[in-house]
Amino acid sequence: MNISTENRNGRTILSLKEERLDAHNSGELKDYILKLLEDGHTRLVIDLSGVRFIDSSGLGALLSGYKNASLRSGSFLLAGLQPRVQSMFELTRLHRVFDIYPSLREVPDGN
Amino acid sequence: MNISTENRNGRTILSLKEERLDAHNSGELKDYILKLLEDGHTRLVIDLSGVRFIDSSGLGALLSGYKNASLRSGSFLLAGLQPRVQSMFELTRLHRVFDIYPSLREVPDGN
Amino acid sequence: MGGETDIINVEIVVPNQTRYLSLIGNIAEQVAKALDVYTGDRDALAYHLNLVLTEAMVNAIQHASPSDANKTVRVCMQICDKDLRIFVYDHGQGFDLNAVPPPNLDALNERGRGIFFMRTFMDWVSYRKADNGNVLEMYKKLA
Amino acid sequence: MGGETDIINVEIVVPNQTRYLSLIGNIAEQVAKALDVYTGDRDALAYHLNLVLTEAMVNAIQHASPSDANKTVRVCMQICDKDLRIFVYDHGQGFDLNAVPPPNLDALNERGRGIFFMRTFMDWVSYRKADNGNVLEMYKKLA
Ligand SMILES: Nc1ncnc2c1ncn2[C@@H]1O[C@H](COP(=O)(O)OP(=O)(O)O)[C@@H](O)[C@H]1O
Ligand SMILES: Nc1ncnc2c1ncn2[C@@H]1O[C@H](COP(=O)(O)OP(=O)(O)O)[C@@H](O)[C@H]1O
Repeated sequence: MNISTENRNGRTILSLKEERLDAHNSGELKDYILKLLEDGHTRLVIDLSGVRFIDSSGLGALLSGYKNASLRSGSFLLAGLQPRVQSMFELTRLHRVFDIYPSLREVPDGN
Repeated sequence: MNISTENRNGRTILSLKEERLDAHNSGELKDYILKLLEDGHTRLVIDLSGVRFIDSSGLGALLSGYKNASLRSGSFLLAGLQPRVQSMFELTRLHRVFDIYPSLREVPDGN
Repeated sequence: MGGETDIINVEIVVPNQTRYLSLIGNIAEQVAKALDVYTGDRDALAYHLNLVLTEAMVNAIQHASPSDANKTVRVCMQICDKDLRIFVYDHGQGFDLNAVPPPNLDALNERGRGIFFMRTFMDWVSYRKADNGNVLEMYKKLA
Repeated sequence: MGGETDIINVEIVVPNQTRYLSLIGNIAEQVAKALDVYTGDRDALAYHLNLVLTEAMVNAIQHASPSDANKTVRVCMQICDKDLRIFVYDHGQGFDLNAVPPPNLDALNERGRGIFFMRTFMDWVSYRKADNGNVLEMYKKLA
């Protein structure tokens, strides 16, 4: 999976460079997030602006990241959801679970 | 077929607003060009910048326009060919027949 | 046009590997975008068909893989006038679709939303024995 | 992966109307883009498969339409490892493909480049009787 990672203002930003977040690459994303958390990066932001399609496995991988970050008293924010991706969160009520920001710019500093 | 027409600097510019120029819409383009020629618009430019796919019928419609414009001592220029469209002209040697300009900007005035 | 019936049939067989999900999903989007009969939002339909096919194919791969090598998944899309049917075949043990409850959306489970999506975006979903295996059928009226 | 053979099969039936050319062509592009086995330029391959399928389908519509209503065109794409085969079926009178000469490219004819494109972009093209009609078969080695 093509992910670019960057540390900025006290947060670790993961930008997904894939059009689809589905059962083909969600396992890899989940493992990648777990590894970051284990390495002590506990303030994560997932930039979904490049993702135009998400399936139930993609939502599952993000939920896994959210739960594991919470266990470590970290934070797990989402940014840049395209409208149809956003509507998948609403349908599953996950928009009430995640902190969702319109874009990376809106994400507050993590320090 | 979605075509926008504009008169500029002594030429009539037809911009094709279709991704494909194929057997489905080439007949319409051919008739459209003939009508313009009959109405006295004999200095035509076809802006192909929006076209990413052309088939043999599309090439045929452009050849029809070229031949009919020549019969009327007019001109028939092409502009803005995408690389793969350009290569179809080269394969059929039609790049030697048509006057082809990289973009509308390069087309000289028609006065 | 006129009194004619528009029939589109697409049948796809691919290795049962998740890397072919995008091919199946993208073909479903192309079909949705070609459906002139559909008066609703064709881009939304494209996403929804992409999604339900992705979910059904993932289930065929993950829950119903036979043990022999060179395994494939077969899916069909049929449009006859305003009736859209999608079939996803598997060769697993099968399961009772009607026994699958709606997911508890407050439980934050990582799994269990696939059939929910199918039921949400299609008019009905069924699962039964067919062709030496099983078939998941999804129907939608293209009103 | 490894010793496995990758098999993809796509079969499409649509009304024999030119407005379905883009659906067929777009599906061909999606298939080309999914062909991991192909080491060449996959975007070029996508254009070429789009083109040869478009040309073959236009011929089936324009030169080989039967008289009955509700007419359809059927096309198949088969990939087996590095062998790509495309089949386009028609129910017309048929013709002798080998008698079609290469076009005179200096003659500025408006027609007659379809088979030329098929022969250019595929490794071989054949046409024969099949299934109560005819089939145009195109083969390409995905080297
Ligand atoms: N094709 C299938 N064969 C066998 N069992 C299936 C099949 N599809 C779905 N199931 C069963 O239905 C359950 C619910 O499926 P789904 O809603 O897609 O969620 P998930 O696959 O994430 O568990 C699966 O966990 C599985 O037990
Ligand atoms: N499926 C077909 N059935 C009958 N004749 C065909 C078929 N395909 C091609 N032909 C014949 O071969 C000729 C050359 O085809 P082609 O190179 O595609 O050019 P065009 O269709 O523009 O004439 C056609 O004019 C037609 O006479």
